Amino acid sequence: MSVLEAIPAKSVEPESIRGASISRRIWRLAMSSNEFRFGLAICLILLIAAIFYPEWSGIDPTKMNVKDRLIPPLFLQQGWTWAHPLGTDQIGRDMLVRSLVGLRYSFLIGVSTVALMLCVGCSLGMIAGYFGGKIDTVIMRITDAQLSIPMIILAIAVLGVSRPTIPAIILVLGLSSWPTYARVTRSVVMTERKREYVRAAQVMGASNFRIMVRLLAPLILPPIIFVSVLDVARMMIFESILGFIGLGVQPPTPTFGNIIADGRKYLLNAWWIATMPGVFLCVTLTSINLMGAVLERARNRIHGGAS
Amino acid sequence: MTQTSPVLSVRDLSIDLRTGSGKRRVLSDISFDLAPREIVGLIGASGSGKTILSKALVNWIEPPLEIAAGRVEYKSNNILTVASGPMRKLRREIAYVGGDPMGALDPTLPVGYQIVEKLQAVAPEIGTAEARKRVVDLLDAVRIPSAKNRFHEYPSQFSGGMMQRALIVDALVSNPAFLVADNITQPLDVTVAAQVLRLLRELTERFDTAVFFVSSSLPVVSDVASRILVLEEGRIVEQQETTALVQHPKHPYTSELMAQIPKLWAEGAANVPASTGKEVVISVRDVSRSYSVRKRGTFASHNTVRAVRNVTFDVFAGENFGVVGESGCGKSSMMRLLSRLELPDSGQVLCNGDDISRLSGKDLLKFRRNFQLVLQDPFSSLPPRTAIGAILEEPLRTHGVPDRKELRQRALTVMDEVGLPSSLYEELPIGLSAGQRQRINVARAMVLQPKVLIMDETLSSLDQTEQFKLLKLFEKLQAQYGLTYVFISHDLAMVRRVCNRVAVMYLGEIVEIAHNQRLFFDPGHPYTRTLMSAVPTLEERRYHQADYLLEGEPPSPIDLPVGCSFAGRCPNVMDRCLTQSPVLTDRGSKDMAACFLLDEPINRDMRVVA
Amino acid sequence: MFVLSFLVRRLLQGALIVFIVSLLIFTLLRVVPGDPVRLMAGGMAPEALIEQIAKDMGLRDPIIVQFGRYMSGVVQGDLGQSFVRPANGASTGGANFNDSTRGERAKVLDLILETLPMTLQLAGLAIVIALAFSFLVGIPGGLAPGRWPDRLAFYISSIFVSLPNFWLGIILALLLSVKLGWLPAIGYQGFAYTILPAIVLAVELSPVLIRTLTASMAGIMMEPFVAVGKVRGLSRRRIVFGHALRNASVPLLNLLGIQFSGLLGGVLIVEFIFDYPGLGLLTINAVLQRDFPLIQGIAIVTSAIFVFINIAVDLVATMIDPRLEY
Amino acid sequence: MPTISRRNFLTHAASLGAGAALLNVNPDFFFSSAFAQSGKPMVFLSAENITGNWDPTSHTTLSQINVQAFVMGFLTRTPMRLDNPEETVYELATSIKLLDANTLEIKLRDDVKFHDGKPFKAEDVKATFEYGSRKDRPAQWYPGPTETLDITTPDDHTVIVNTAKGGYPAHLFVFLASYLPMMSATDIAGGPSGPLTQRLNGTGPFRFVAQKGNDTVLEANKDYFRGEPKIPGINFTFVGDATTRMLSLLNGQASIVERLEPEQVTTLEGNKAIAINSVVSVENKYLWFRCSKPPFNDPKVRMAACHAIDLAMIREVLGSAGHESYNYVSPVKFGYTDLPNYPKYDPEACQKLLAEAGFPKGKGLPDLEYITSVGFYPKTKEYGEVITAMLQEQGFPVTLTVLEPVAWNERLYDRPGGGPGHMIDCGWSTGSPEPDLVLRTHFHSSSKRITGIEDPQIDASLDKERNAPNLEERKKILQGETMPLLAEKVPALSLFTSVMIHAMQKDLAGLFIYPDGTMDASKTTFA
Repeated sequence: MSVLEAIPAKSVEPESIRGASISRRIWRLAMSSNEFRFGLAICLILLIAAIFYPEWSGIDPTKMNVKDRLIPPLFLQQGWTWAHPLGTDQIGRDMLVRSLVGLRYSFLIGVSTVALMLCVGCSLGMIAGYFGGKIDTVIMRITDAQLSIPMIILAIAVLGVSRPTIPAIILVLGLSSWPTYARVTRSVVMTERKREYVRAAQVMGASNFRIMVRLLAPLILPPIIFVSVLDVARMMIFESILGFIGLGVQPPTPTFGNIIADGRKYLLNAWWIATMPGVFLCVTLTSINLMGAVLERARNRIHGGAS
Repeated sequence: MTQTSPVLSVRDLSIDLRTGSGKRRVLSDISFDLAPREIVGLIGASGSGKTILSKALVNWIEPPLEIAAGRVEYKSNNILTVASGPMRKLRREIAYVGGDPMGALDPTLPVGYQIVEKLQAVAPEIGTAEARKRVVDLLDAVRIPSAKNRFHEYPSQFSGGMMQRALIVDALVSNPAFLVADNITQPLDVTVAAQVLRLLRELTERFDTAVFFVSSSLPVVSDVASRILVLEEGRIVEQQETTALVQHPKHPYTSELMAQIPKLWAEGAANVPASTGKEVVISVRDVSRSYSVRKRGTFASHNTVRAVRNVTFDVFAGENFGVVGESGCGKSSMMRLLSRLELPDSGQVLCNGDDISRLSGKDLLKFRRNFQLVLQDPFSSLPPRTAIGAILEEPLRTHGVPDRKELRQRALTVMDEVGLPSSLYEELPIGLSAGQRQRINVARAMVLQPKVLIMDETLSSLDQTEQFKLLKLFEKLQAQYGLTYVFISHDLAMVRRVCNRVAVMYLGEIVEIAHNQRLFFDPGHPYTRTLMSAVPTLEERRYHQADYLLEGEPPSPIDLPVGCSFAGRCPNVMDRCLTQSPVLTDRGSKDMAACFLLDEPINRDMRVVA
Repeated sequence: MFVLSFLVRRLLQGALIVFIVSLLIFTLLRVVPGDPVRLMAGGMAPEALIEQIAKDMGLRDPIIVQFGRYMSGVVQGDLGQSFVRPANGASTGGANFNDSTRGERAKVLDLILETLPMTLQLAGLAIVIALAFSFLVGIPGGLAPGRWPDRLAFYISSIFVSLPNFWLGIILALLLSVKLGWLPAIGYQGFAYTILPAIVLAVELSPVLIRTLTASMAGIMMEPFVAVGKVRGLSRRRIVFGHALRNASVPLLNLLGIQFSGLLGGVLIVEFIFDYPGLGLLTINAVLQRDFPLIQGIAIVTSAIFVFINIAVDLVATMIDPRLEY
Repeated sequence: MPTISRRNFLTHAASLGAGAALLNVNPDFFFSSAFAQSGKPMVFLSAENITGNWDPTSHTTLSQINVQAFVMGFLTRTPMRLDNPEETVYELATSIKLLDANTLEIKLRDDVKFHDGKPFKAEDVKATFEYGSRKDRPAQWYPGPTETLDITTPDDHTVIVNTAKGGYPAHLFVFLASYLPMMSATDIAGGPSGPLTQRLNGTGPFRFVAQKGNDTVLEANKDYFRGEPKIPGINFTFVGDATTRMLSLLNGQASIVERLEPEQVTTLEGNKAIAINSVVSVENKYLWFRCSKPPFNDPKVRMAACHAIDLAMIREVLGSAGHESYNYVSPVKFGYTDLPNYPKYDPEACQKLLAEAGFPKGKGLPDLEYITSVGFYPKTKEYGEVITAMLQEQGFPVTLTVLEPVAWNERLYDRPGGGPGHMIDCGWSTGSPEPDLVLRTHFHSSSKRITGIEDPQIDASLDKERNAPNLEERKKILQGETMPLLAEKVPALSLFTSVMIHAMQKDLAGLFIYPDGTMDASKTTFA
């Protein structure tokens, strides 16, 4: 029992942010943190750059200029030029544009994969945890089975059938990684399910589906989604592993994965090719993470307790 | 007062709570002494600062709380300023037991092991073997059965009462000079609480320990303490010897507190109109329900828990029907059967003549609308992250009210009815007190305008002041809407106050069912008398603990004994009780009890519908 | 008695899971286009020969018949033979023509048993390093939610998760092996060769561990028994290490069990980069060569290991926290 | 008759890439090896894995040929350098004479023993030739099947090869002599599942000890007829990753690594402990058209595609790893000449041809697939991307499929109805000056390995050059007729000649590397 519970907490939050709807209050509280603003700014800059810069600059990310290959980024080594702020790769493509276009594709892959994982994993986990019994046993055994099939085996099976296109890759990555979410969701739902407000909703006449979707989902998903940001990055990296064994996104489409995988060979004398996407990945991820962490903290503060 | 120098003296203690916008004083200028071997009680409503004061006495003030002024002197040291190292040594002499026995120990380690750990932490010179022996002895002394085996069991294997005993052992094992007992009987059943209190008195005498006893219930405190402090909003408004305080409270706040204590036998204790309705709303017919629990450590064998056994009763329109009993007696299962969260294994629950287990679709929804439930726990019964307005609108949405304006209007109306300010519409329940939360619960049930409300321990987590207010609310709502209430409770005093008729459950069976007056003045079952002997009260008891309160807790519903299920704890047990099981016997005017002590039943083989 | 019945129940379930996985993988690998026989026989082999080999190997029977045959072998500990590897274990490539002169093919089980201990050694060391590091970073983070150790843990896990393992592997090999000469890197000639790949794996593993540990530690420190423990006279160190850590280790253990299958993905790349002769290198070569019986065998063995590890994890978890029941 | 005449078939004086011939040890070193062994074995990291079958006639895998070169003996060796391409050194043979157009006489050394102790005799040569010519041997290097040969052994150290029955000239065996490993007659008698497949048995400076996983372990042959090698042995290890190989070299675990990327060369050049050896190889890399299915069954479309590709740009990508080649064989092979009609980068001609073929600006062409591998050749993927972009620029609807080597290999060869995709990337390397190992293998309708081409004109021309009575005549036909005809029909486009780049520890001395990547380590020491 925390001390605060013993006291009728009349105002935990500043008065100024009362009165508005809860989501707006969370947002406002988060916005008041410098960390959040910083993360948001970086994220917006990256987003805007990724959306507009490639077209605006007029540089084709697949256009090669063999003569200008392996130009280093600005100021870092001799031979840099303003024309290619982040240098060029092994066949003379502009790294900045490639990284930004790669960001688009990788982000697409990462986010859709995680979305797919969340959809499949959380719904199965919720059904298993909510109904329990035989349904639970069946779903969890499927989950265990899926969990124990290494991703790579699934990848060659599925990506072998179709050419490795982006949707196919999303499918493979998403389908091979949902069990973790199913497990987490199940365990949370199992504890939440026993709480009295679920019982109250049943007495109100709410159907099971309604309880799962309207009552439990909004409650358990935010922390899970917060954790899944790490997976967005992991999926981007996994995509590069697929590229590594020839099952990644086919050239010339740039993704972080295949830029890193191709640039690996040049790490010794053109380190920036393999490193730049990593830096972008790290910055993107950290900014999203930063926002996520602040939002989560704000959410917990508004909701007044640990999740 | 006492001539000996005090063990503990508190002088001008003030404590602040630091909030986002500044400081708020939560305790001001507290001064009192605690003499050796004295038991001092502290009483106050929730939010008065009781817990903060008791924590201050053991130097457990953490941010956002901070000491503003004053001293807590123990052996002429101000313990509030002792560094953490020496303080740990002092903890040998300063002990604390809280009101949350189940959370107080690490769930992953055996109870005995943890008590030994504590003993050795405060008294490193004691060897492990000796410490173990001491702990086992003490566990034995607090009447934990087969203490040696229990030593190796985990907190989750202990019941609440057992755990509280173990914690008392934990506190007393180092032979402390004084003990702070903060609300220790709060979560316990009356009989168990009474046992624990009896134990506490015995032990502190044996160990010469002074006790600072904190509770929100004056009857409980007066049962134990020789002197009582009354705390109101962070200030001690009165302190007197117990008997003097009970008879002549000086401060108006004390008088107010005493006025709110429900009476059992005194004049005006029951505040119920005679049951007038003749129309049966709910009819429970020979209902049984058992659960199958997998035996731990076995491959496929199961235990059957018989939670409800052949229960039969009727509830009439407009009446207040009570179901009382201790934890595990099956009243919660009964609630689930009544509200159709579960279906009975055998028997029927009829609502207006329809078997509710056959309902589906629209009929079921209609039944739900008329038949609402208010749950026990004000915290877990509300979805933690939904605004109050949305919580109240949700049942309406479920029942197909789509219009946003209408939703909002109805939510605000019902909020007004239960006494919630409309400014709370957009708020989360998190900052609210238990009383406010229960109002939301009531409002959520009322928003569908039901005919029957089942109150599952709705008031048990509230302090008396709040209980008092909510009961008023219930009366008002009943008058306004002609509601029928079913109160499921362990609190006899509350039942005495509001119910027309009461059923007493023990181990899944109804052992007695009677009108209010008959039950309290002429109970037909020894268990009913046991319950009454344990109720904390300021009145002269009709049934004394010495006669009726035996040690022990109800047997597990897994291995039901043959014969009368109460035989193990019955002061009047006879040979016959161990082999035969008594049935409900009519005692006239639809009152019945199941005991061989009663006269030979009139209709022995006929179960009578009450 | 409890342990015994637990094991019996879980092992039966585990056997079922391995069976399902086998069926899934078996079917999946047979719907992949690209004739395994052509891979086996080499591109230059004539069609008639390919049909002949396929028939001899029973690859033209219905899948269910093939599966039955395969499983009856598996039960007897026979995971079949590699398509392309000779008995001496060399990994092969090129346009090898399957004529009657082929050397004896390697047994899948032998190949796996040869490499598995190496990988277990690598994975074990990686887990030890990852745990040590996560404890070092995660516990202070969990004890001070919102303050700098927490942020440090947060940034470290953010950075670690964006490091691709093959990038990190090369950088570390360059730095620690080539430049500084502290550790050997490529191949395997002794335990020291395990350290560098294990570090890379540990870096991959630790972000999730750090995050889980920080969160569960912070959660446990909010539990009443922690606060009460102090009042009961327990020292902070005792509370943190004797109680909080013990409780926090349950989610961590579960996570480790789940992470195992993710670990295989990392092992694959890391072993390839460092030419470490373990199961990962075997797998990646099998995948690169489309050596289906070997892939299948590895998948079944790893899923079995996964199942066993999770049974062990659950058993340990129930021993730590008796409230858990599986 | 002269033995092998000094032919100056290479007038081309190409400039070599950076560091080339740094370690050009004169191959004439096979004498005197009185130095003591320096203690440690040489560790060679191979970019390609070996097959599971030790029978030398069972495969065409380069890495295994490299292993064989350490263990097996050859009748002759041809160092094949740009500056002296026709140089030939006798090894197991002491002389090779053309007695007439269809008869070849080979004299052998008499002091050579196999590693299993059997003395090397004429019977072994006869058995090797007859076995290797069998139709069912996958590595079809021999000019004709066994029935077309007549081999006699007048004494233990003389072999007479008569090709009269086959109708092709006997001089074809001259080039092959430097490429065919000599097997023991006893092993061959053991049949195709006998000892041949189990282990290597040769007359070379190193003997095969064991295969341990990816390591092939060789040890010095004490009885080597030119003296015991100075290093105690060789560890031949497959390491698939270029970066890993280089790291291994840098930290001193490897003695020598192969197939360096040009950028790695740049890095290593600055390193004092490492030496680089580049050698223009016998291998050309090609873009093969699937000539048996549309649209590339039309020579016009093929030619249009060739005109779309700027070879200079590709060499730019390759840097020091690629060498100019305007022919279908490497400049170090017999018959090479810069063909005047070799297709050049010419967008206008490309568009014209496309229009003539009925696909103006590429309109109407089906979606084309260009298959390449992530393979062990430097820059394969990169120049694949460049070629794709160049073809797309001219309107070819090409997509690039990058596959890992095995999947690529599975799709490589022609099959009934044409191989997968429309174009595929592949290199072809044979450690002999013999041009037919490329030309006949790929473009004659009896073989048509990858392209699937069946063209009577090309067949006739290939038969004609093969049947030329002597080498001078043959060269004339090759350069004047066959090769120009191929450049006109373009069943494939030869992109460049590979430059083999090896990097090794500087203290590793006395190693000779042949243009096909095989090595002679019999005089190697660690300085």
